[in-house]
Amino acid sequence: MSHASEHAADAPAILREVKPAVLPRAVLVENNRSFSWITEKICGIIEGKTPTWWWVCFILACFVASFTVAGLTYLVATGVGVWGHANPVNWAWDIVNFVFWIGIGHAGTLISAILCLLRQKWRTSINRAAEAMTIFAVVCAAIFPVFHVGRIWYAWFLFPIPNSNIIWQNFRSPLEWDVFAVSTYGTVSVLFWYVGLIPDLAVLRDRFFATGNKFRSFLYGLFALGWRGSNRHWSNYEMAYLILAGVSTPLVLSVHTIVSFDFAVSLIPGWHTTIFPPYFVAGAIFSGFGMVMTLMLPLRAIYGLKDLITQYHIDCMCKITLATGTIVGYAYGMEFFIAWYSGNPYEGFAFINRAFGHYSWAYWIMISCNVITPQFFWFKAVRENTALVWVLSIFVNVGMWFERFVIIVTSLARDFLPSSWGYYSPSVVEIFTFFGTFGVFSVLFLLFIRFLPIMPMAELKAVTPQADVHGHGGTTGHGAAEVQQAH
Amino acid sequence: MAAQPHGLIATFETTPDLYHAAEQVRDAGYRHWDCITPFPVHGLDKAMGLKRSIVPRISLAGGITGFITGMTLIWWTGEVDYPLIVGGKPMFSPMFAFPVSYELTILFTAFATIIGMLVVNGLPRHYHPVLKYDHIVRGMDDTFFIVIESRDPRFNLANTKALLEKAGGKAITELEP
Amino acid sequence: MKRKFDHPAPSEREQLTGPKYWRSLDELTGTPGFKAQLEREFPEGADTLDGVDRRHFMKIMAASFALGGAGLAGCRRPEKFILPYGKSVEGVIPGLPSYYATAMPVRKWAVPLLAETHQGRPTKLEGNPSYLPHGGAASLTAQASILDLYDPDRATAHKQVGATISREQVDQLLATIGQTYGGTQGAGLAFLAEESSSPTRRRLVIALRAKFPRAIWSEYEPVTDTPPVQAAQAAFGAAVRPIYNFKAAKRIVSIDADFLQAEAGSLLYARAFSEGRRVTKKSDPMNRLYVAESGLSLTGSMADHRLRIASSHALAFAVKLASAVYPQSAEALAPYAQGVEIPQAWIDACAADLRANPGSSLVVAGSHLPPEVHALVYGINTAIEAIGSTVNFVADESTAGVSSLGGLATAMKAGSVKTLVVLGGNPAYNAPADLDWAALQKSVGEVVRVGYYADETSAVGATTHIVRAHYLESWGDARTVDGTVVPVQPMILPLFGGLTDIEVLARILGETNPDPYALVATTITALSGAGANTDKVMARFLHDGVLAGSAAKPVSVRFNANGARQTLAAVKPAATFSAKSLEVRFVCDHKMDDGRFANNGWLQECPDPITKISWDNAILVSPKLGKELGIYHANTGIQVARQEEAEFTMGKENARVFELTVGGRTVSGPVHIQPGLSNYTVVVPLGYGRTVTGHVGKGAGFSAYPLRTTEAMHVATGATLTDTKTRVLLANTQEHWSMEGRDIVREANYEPATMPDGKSYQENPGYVNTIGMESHAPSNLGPVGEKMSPPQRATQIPRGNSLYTTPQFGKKEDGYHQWGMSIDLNTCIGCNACVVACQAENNIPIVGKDQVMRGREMHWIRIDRYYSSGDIDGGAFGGEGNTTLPEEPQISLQPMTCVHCELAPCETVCPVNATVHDEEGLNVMAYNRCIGTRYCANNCPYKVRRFNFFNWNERKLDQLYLGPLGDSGMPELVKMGKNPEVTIRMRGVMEKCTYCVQRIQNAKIQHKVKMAQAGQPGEVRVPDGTIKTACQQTCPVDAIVFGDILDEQSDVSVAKKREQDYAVLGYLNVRPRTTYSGKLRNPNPKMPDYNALPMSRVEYDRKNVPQTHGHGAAAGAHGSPGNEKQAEKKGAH
Amino acid sequence: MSKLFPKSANKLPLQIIVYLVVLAGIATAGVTYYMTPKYSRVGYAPVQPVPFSHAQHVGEVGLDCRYCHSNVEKSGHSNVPTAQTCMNCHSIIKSTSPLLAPVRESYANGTPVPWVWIHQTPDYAYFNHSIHVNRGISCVECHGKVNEMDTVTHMQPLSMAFCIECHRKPETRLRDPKDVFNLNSKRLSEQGAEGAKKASDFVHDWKVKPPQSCSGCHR
Repeated sequence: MSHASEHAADAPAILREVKPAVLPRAVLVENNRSFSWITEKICGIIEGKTPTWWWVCFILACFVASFTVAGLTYLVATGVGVWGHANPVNWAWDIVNFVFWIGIGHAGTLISAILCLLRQKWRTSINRAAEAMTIFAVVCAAIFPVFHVGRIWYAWFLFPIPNSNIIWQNFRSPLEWDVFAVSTYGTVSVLFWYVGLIPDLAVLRDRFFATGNKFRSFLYGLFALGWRGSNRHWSNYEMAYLILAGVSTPLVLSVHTIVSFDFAVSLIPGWHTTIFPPYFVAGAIFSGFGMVMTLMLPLRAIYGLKDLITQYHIDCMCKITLATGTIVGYAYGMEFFIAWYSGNPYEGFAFINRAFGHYSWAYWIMISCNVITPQFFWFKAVRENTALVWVLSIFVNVGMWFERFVIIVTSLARDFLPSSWGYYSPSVVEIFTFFGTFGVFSVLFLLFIRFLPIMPMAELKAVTPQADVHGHGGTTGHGAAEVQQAH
Repeated sequence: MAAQPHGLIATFETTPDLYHAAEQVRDAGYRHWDCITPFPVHGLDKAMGLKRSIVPRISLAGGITGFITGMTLIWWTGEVDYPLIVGGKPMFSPMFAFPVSYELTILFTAFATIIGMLVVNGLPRHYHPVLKYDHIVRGMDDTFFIVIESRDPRFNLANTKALLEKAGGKAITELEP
Repeated sequence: MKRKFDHPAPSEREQLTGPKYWRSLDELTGTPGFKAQLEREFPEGADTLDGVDRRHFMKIMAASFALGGAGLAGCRRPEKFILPYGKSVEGVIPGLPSYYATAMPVRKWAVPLLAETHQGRPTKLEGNPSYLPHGGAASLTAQASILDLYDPDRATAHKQVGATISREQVDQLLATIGQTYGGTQGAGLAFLAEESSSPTRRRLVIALRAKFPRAIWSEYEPVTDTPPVQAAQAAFGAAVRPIYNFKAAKRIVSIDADFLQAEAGSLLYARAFSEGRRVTKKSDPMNRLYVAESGLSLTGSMADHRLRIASSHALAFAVKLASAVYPQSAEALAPYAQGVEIPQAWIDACAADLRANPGSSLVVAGSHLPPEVHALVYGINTAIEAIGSTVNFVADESTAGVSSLGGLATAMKAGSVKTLVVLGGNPAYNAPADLDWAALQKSVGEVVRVGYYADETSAVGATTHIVRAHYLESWGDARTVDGTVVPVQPMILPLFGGLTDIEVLARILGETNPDPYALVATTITALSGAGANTDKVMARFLHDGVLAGSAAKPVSVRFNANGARQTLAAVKPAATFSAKSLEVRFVCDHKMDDGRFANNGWLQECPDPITKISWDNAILVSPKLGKELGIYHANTGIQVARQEEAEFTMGKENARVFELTVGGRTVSGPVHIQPGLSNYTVVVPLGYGRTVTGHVGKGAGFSAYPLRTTEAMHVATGATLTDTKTRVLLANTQEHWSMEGRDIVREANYEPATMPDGKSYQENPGYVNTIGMESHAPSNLGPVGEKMSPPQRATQIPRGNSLYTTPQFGKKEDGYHQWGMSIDLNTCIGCNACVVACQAENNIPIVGKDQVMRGREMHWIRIDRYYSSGDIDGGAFGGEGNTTLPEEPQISLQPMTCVHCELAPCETVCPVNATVHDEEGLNVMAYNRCIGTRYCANNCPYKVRRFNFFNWNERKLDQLYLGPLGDSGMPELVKMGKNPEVTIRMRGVMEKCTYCVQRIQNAKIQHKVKMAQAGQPGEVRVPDGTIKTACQQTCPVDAIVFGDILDEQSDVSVAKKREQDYAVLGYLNVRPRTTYSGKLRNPNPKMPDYNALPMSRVEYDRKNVPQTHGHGAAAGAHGSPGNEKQAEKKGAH
Repeated sequence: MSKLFPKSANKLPLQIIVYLVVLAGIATAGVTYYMTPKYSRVGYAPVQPVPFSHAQHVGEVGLDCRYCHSNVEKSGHSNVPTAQTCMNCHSIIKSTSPLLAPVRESYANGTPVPWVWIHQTPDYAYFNHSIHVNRGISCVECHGKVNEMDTVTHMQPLSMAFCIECHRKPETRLRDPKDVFNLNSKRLSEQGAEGAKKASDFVHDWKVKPPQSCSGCHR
């Protein structure tokens, strides 16, 4: 529509009188909210008094997070033995949790980057929170590979730092690739998120200054870098943002590809399979959207953001979940087919064992959560039932955790030599450590929603009708909510 | 400081107003002027006569540096400095060097992009006359401004003010330096 | 590499001045400084053992270095000190080990050993290669015995009624006993001793009897490992015992005899047996082993034909076999086999085989079997002309004049014993229950206990506990099973002032010179013949470690059928058994022996080779009995792998606890289902359930001694099992028993089947290559690599079909050797000696039962044990074959350790280059670089990498989870035993077999040094045979060969060139440097249980070859005749 | 708002960056210098219980290294002499010197003289003296000119880098085997073209291939 309008401006005068039929446009911000309504709404969350529920949640989250802190302290003080690992299962919950959290993180990047590239404007309302989720998920994820090593005080061996032992890293190891992939991912995600925050921080800087809160104004101002909304800046800024989105997209794909290489490059039956990279990426998107819904739907309800996170958004996310869930289901099937078709008895056994062996319970939890659950999203009625969507999204999260568990643990527990077969069960320490990461995540997320704009105001405003420079969007930038849409 | 003001600032209520005003200022031949908007206004670059950003070129340079860094690091450490036989794999192969080089490409691109953007924009710049404007808070919210700086050779307090008024600017004010 | 230190002749000074200690310590003992140092190093009293002066690594030499306290010299680093000797010590070069000959006495025999010492600390034991029959091998317990020397829980002080007494007081006490009873001719004095082969002790006992004719001298051993002399007395009219010559035996029948493990001389026999078993080329003969046994022993696991019979039916078996071998006797013997079902066809075919090989067949009966069985076996051996060829008899006077424990007990009950001297042993723990030894011992006025540990016997009414010296602290002598006299030479002064048995006896006797060295020297001089020079004889004796020409001479015997028949006179009819009336077979435990090694962590942690249970014993029951007892656990809904033999919940064997009742006596213990057992025989290993023992042995297993009575020491009948409804977790190191039809252990029959199928060794010596994925895939080496010679393959690493070109070893950095190993599965008997040898050599920690249950045992080499029955069902799902446990499994044993892959998957994945290849083809592990991601262990297809989940070396095993809140540090005593050549690993690092890299490097260095000094510095290649890995060196059957594969003449190259050499999981293209020689079985086609294919091969075919269901002939190259053969087998039963 | 940040604030970011860069540089240099063996070991010269002067014994009296360190050619460990070795001479020379009291005491009653250990390798690194001195590597390469030291001082870092450097290029360090214990001798490579030729012949004829992978030193 806007495309048509632009030309209309240069068209002969007569044509200006002819109003072309307006194509129905998805409403991204409902009820024709004004710019200042958006600002007020989003800044209001930060500026308002801290709600009691926030304190309750925060304290609860801190308590839960303390499990992780305690678990890791105990681990470092005592040894990896406090976890349930043993030969042959030398990786278990640690790496399961790592992949799980990294996967969750991916939806955030995906929403902000890929959708940005694809000009999917509906992303604007959720991308900030999704990116925050990415970062916090990467934080939670990074805990595990860092702490799962036997001698964490030598973890710096992983980085190519010159030293008097003159020995370097093994760049043939997928784990070394992981080091670079995850740290790049973390860094770029933070940068991308921060770049997106700069204009909004400037808003908060000025608003706090206006209300006389100089301390907070100073803090926000420090990080706003003196942003002043200059269009010359916006021009470079938008370009930089686009490039960041552009590099984030291959990044997000590469990160989970490399994570999947941890398994695909090895030779353990059930790991050694070329389908892993796409399958992991699809799984990551799947789990990521699951987590976005799990987080955003309650926020939407609590803060009354129904006009910003519209049914359209939920619909889109449900559909992506459905699509990626089906891809994942396809991959499950394909693994079996390839295992059978390869004629490799070890490979064949690994998959039969997954489905029917000692860990079959985990396998079937995975199948029901990942393959069956998303099929409900075929139905519009389901997609429109927010509560149900939320419940289903939790199933997705559970299912994806089990997927990693199934891949990692069942493959290791039953590999080549039956003499070394074993059974892994987690210790209390790792259960609590993992449980605690939800606390860590929540603490970070609560701090985020309390102190940072949970939606990109500038971007939201840019997708409102009144942002259109040719006046087709709305009556006025200051239009009150009650003013009806012009068309 | 009674001396030369920083410039003139005019307020516009809507994006179309701003857009048209910007076109007029552009056509009047000003160079040191700016629009202040709470969000990136689509098409305004054209209206202001801005050229395509050079940030992508910086990014490209960063990316190439990253890739070369990765490949060189891996080649040098594995093939030159301390060759070790690991799993019967070659001392160096672009195959296994690729993932790390790829990640470094992205990392360096991101750094280059952001640093490039900030440098090109002259940020961080915490002090700026525009930010001293009383109503700047609205400029971050829902109002649009055009600032024409006094260092512009065409700047003339009266003429410029007239131009802004003609373009529909309201509350035209001099900005302290 | 090993060399013996040539002891200089004793100086005159020694001759004059009483005490004589170990030769090379002699000079040391003269220096007060050394004594002071010893005192500081080995303080008396265990409570100070944990030591304040903590040293971190064992690199530090014993007497030449010590690290000072924790004080810091500035902020740079802790200040450490070098503490040189005050006076130079002859022959001691700090940094170089010395080797001395000694021997470990075991009951009536001994294992000759060579001890490696570092500055006076023995650190490792090897078999003494001078004793040729053992060829330098040592047994499992010999390997582990060094740990006892450094056991912090050993008795550390002489005690009298709880108070510590000095050595002088001990001497005084012993002298007093001698004086007191000298007047009574010994009346009231009694001795209870362990069995011993020591000539010196024998000499002293004779002297004792002369001096105290009324004193009682009794000997007791809870388990018997030599055949009863009364059987020989009856059969031959002479006190003789058999010595078998398995090397000459082509056909061997074992009647409940575990001669590879439990019999005296098992080391010798295992070695000889393997020589008849080893097949390196087609023309090599292979022996055939028939075993009829109740339990599943290591010998049984090697059997070509195995018959499960109750031990009580061994007589019936022997009778039937005798009848078949010598039909003339059938009629007379028939009554003794009545009521016992033994498959006649089995006996007939077996007997025919024996008869067909006269002079090269042998029948062996278990020592625990009653004399009548042995008498019959002597008859059979006479009939098959075995005597003089495959079995010889030597005089056995060890039982002359020795009272039994029962005799002593009677005297004690009668109150006629006033003073009892208990030399070693542990009767309070292991005496027959009907004697109620504890009470008896308490009733004696004075009990002088000479014991290594303050154990059960010391705890019940021992008035005096005298610390007994470890054999590595003792002067003594012993005889090997063939009678050869070997020295027991101390490596170190007694750490806690212990006495040896001979010293105790000498002091009681009031010998003028009770110094044990003098006692031994006297004996040896006498044994060497008249006029021998003591100094020369002793120097030679100690240097060689054997007394030349001292082996017992075979005596000629004549079988006396009538005499033998008399042994049958008292035989009662054989019992029949059912679930309500079971037979109990008490066996000497594989590791604990009779309980003497209960506090030995290496042995406790070493898994039983058959059950794979460590740290515990269990009541072993057959699968059939298991079903009848209702402990046969349910399957999972869909069975994807074969039924597990035990209930593994959460990966831990969760065994049910049953009460085992025999004759009103009850013990309770966990039940473990053990395939291969006689249906209603319950096997109970002895040696566990020690009540008074150290930290290690506490709580390990249950004691079965309370069930034993004088009448039923080894086999009891009429037992019942009752479920207590409780459960106990067992540390089982191998969860799954089936190979699942995989090509892991590749087997073939030695001879072609009646219908040749091309799968036997004789038809196709390269049969290993027809199994596995490699058999139908392009060669991993590629066409180029296939044409290369083995050394070329080792250095050039042909790329094969790989995407990558592989770096060659043939570059500038190339090594002059390429190491490789070959393991012969055909001779491996699964004795576990390699496991503990490796543990001793490489400072491998123990982790405790709890951690073993979790699967964190640290052994670098393990013996995988698989059962196969051929019953496996082709498909993964369900099928009866997958859901039943085999009752008659074939056993395949496979030592598994790091195979040093050339294209090692572990290396590829290590992010920090902590595990890489060296230029000589070793897959090396740099502990100090390892950060512990454990990725390598995941990616190891052989699962041989071991991770230090905790700081095993620094933490107490019961405090692992306490972290920093627990005690830290290794006891000083334990530190002494560590190998200074190997790094002690800290927590958080991975470790694994290194091919004993320390031995390789030292050998290379020593060779280069030698050649440089000899003016041939270019000769840098170490000659073949110089380097032996710890496992190889101790292997009694020489199953392991290690060496340089660049040298085409080396043993390992020769072994690898053999056609039956294969790489486990070869299809993965990891190119392991350790390859295996396929296993062979040699079944008799005429036997009813003949299988045309080994069961593992049948299972492989069933799993991997499309089922042909009766169209076997059409099955093509990978046809599956196993199915028919299986059917035949089933039909035969 | 700008009222919050003074004009000078605009210069701060750049200044901070410059400071950070400088600081990081200093920190890196500091760590590289102070935390590596080059600093932490070299120069270590503890006070010994007996002020034994190598300069006097070797440099002036002319004792061979092997007189005291008698097993260096046989053993991996170069032994520190026993008190008896000292007493061979000092029972006659300076037999009453109070400085030698610990040695006499040690000789008399065996109490070891607690020499402070200077050249330590880490516990996980195995260094063997015999192979080095028998194949052309002089004491001086690692220990420096001990013959000129009154107090033995740690001269080389003895870090892995130090070891590897030589193992990669043995020809640069080799000496004529007869010069190994002559601490004043020159390396072959320092003896001009002829020496360099000798060095490369040495490497070839003696098959000198020092290990560069882990197993050479770490077991």
